[in-house]
Amino acid sequence: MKSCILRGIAVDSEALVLNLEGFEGPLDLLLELARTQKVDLTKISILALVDQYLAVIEGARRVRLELAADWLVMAAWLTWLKSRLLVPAAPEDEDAEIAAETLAARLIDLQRVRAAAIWLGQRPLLGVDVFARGTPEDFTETDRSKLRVDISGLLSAYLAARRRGGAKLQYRPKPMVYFSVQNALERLQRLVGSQPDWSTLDGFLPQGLGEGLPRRAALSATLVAGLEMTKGGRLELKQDATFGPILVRAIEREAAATNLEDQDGRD
Amino acid sequence: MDETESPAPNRAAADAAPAPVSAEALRLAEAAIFAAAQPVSTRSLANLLPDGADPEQVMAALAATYAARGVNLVQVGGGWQFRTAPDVAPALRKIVEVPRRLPRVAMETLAIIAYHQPVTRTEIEEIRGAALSQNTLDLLLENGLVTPKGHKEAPGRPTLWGTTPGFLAQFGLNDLRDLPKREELLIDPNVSLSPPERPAEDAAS
Amino acid sequence: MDETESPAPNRAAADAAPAPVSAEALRLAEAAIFAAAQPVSTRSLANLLPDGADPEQVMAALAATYAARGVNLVQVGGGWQFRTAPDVAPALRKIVEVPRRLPRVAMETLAIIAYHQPVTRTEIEEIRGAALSQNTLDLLLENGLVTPKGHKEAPGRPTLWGTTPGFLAQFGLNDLRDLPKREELLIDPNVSLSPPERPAEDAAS
Repeated sequence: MKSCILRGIAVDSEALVLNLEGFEGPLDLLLELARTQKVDLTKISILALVDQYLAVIEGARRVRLELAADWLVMAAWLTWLKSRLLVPAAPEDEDAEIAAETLAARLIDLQRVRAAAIWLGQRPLLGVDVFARGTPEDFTETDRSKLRVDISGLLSAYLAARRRGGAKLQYRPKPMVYFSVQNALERLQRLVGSQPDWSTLDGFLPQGLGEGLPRRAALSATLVAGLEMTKGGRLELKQDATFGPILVRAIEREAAATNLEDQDGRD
Repeated sequence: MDETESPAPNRAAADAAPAPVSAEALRLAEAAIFAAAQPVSTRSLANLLPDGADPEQVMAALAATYAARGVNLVQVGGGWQFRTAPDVAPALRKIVEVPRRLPRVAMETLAIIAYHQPVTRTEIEEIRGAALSQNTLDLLLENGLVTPKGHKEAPGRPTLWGTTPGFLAQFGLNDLRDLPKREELLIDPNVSLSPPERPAEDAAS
Repeated sequence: MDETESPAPNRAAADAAPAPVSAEALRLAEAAIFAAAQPVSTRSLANLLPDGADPEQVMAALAATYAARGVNLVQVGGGWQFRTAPDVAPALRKIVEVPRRLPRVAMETLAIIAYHQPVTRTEIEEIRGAALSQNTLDLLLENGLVTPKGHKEAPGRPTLWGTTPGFLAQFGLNDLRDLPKREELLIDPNVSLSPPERPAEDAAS
């Protein structure tokens, strides 16, 4: 780093001009200049410091160095400070005194920061000067068997479930489960052998259907099942009059076999 | 490695003949093995140690130093490493409890079982208005929160589910009656208080 | 952290004699500190040690055991940690990869944060009289040396910065109070404050 290299050598305005960019800003330069006065920072001559700074800035301009604004702002402020310090017993005198003290205090602060940074830098640094164990061992075991639950969580879950269940019921008609053709086939196959003679199809409906849609659905399913079994030659169906009762009868095994052949012929 | 037998001429401090391992070699080996992220091979140690120090002897001496300590020097994976003494390790074991939360689905299912028990899986699904996965039921079973409570006398004899004493303990309840009543809970008039009507199949039985 | 400073007076001083530290207590403490990735607090050690063992005495005995070794017991970051002895570092650097040192700007920024924390970026810039670059802040954050410590109740609610426990561990400090007092820091202009190239190595040799 340029500033580091520079810091060791005696200050020469020309050298500083050329290395201005090696400084971290006007305060950094001021501190470096103050150090050249070779006195305790609490006793530096602000006037001399101002002159040194302005000389450096002037030099920089002479060699047409582009200067950032903050260098010039500091130069302007220092020029003001110098004029006030030089005018004896002016009313603003005190302001200038305070400003000069503030500047000196800031330089001391910055110097302390430098000293602190160096003190830190001289500490044995972990990973550079001292090393910790390369392979720490972890004896921690995680037990995730326990549950974190509470009553309020349980209750709010219940309410959420009921609200969702309730909402579904409101917007969707209750799903009706009808007696299906599949159900009817199973039932008919199981029961029809026990009735050797003609019997009504209604008799094969399941119990407890009540009236209305479920019953009519079950009746149609049973009829479709009956037709299917008739087609397969296991049943006979007849209806004596329009809207009359539908009668059903099982076909005996041998007869069923012949019927089946006939059916194949028809198809 | 043989040089230790005959004192190396370039060695500054010509030690006594039986060549006890130098404190300096011990310190270096100790520090290197301590700081290394991997087991340190004997060859690496040889590069590190002062000329003339026999890595084998140094390691033997170092291992002896640590033999009775809380940390031992062991040979693993082609190198040397410090390891906690086996008899001390259990004392260092620290068990950190990280309790899990139940997933929302499981919590809802549990709540429905708690309030409607004994209840079938189909009934739970009707109340929640969503299918119940086997995973969710398994989770509640594994955690001992629910248990089968016989079968419903209905087609298929579906299993009835209820809560366990473990459920009460987990939630700090003495009795199921300690739960707020359903009527106290469901103050929203739009939420039906009774379970939804059973479908025709159930009604038929 | 304070208890390490002064022997706790409230301890049941049942054992009037300076009770020799048991080998078992030494092994336990040794293993625990060896195993841990971070400094181990005296309080943690007290929980681990057998009843009646005084952590202070155990640690003093253990530190003495390791004082001349390649690995030393040191008090850092509010706890105890084993670290390699500073004088073996040059040898170890041959086999262990060493990170780059922080540049001067980063060290100064770190010093400001350490002394003025919690401090805003603007305040840091005022003290240094120069803008704080993103790189510098990133570098300190990456190294786990500084961390945000809330916001200043001022217009814009700027972030406040402070040092981490890692900062203490990194620089071998037990406590922030181990930093030299501001008044004690050198402001003698005749002392060059340019950081030497390898300050720690110089100090070690």
